[in-house]
Amino acid sequence: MVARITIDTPLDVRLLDKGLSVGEALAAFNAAHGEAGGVVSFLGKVRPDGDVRALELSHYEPLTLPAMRELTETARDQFALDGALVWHRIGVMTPGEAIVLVATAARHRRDAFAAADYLMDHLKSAAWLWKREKRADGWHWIEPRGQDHEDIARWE
Amino acid sequence: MVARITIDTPLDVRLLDKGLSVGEALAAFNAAHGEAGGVVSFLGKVRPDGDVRALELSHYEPLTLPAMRELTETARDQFALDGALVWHRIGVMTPGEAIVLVATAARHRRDAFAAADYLMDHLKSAAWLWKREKRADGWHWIEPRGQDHEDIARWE
Amino acid sequence: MAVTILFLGPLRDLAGKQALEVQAPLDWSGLLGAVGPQVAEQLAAQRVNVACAGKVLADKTRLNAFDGDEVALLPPVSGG
Amino acid sequence: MAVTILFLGPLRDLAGKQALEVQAPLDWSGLLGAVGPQVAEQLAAQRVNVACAGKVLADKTRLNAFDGDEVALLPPVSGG
Repeated sequence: MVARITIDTPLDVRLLDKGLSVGEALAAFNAAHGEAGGVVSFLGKVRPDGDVRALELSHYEPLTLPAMRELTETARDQFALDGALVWHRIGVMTPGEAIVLVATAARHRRDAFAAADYLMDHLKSAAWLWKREKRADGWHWIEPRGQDHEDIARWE
Repeated sequence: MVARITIDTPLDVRLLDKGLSVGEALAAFNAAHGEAGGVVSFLGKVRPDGDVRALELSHYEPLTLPAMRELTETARDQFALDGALVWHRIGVMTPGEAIVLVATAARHRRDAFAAADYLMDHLKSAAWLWKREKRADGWHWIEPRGQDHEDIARWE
Repeated sequence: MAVTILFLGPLRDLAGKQALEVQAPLDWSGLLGAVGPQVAEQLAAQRVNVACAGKVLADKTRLNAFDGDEVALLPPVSGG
Repeated sequence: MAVTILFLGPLRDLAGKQALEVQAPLDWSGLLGAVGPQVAEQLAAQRVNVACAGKVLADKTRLNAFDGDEVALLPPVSGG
């Protein structure tokens, strides 16, 4: 595979307004962390639920990226990571498209798993993202839900 | 990216005697499970530990693949997976090379994480694989260790 | 010069606009007066945060925005 | 015809060979006699499993291998 993506920083945090190539991103991440014993990734995609035709994520630039960076640094320190990749889509997406890609590289498998899980549990509240769905009758904002707070409470 | 790998079965279990292209495998897996909300992967690589120059995995053909298939079916049923990929290298590998690639696709994130974790914890004992390392003074067999039993005990 | 008030997420629909320019300086009561009654009601609720010049305020009622500052109204982020 | 005994993993080094052909039928005492004292000692230990014709035996002492069967001696798998 021709690597069109290069990762040259241990913590690679990005907000993307276009589609992301998951295979290439993970190939680049693996190449950047050749010495890590374990690499875990999570890919979240827009689910084709009911009559949802599109999903839009809006964010507040001055807060979103710094918060994602801070979260990723915390995860690195807490789980002794060699590196992490945290990429989040913004803008309008259709079902099947990637929303979020997280990857963690660590010496030991358990740390890589725990860090990816931790990042996903905290990302939604750290990232200041608002979501709305387009259905047959127009756009609808997605409300906050209790599950997110429970997800974070797992780590306290 | 040109997809040179196609995945056309929900449970894709393979033993590979050559290197595997992780990016392409995961791209193919994602493409095969477009409707899954979450995809988790784990990649295990040969760690450049001390003076380890190479690692050899030997197996017993009539048991290894059926056991891996059975484990993968159990994981699918237990975690309501849309699909799973379980690829294991055999033969001689050098540090940095992939040993194992596991991917799980599920409607919900938590299931995909739990299933990948479960597969990794059970794979070593299910797979009937023996490992030896080549160091400066020759080949050494790796002994079984207690951690594996603890890993499996987490799920009981 | 002015302070820019930004309406994020669903507050944008409620305000009927994305941004609003008001005279500096701007404090909490000035903000409540500027955004219209519907947004003011949401702002008074605890779950809406306020950021000023790129920082989320620990106590939004102590807002004190100067010339050129951006004041962002941040409703709770979406679940799912 | 014959029964093939396969030495897996570290047992291969201990046996000094990868495989051995013996006369069928083969039972547990026949196996212990055929593999040499060092491998026999390992076999007697609980952690070495025995597979016959592709199935791991629940009780290896009940081995009963016929013509053409493969008997695999399976030491504990490696950790790490």
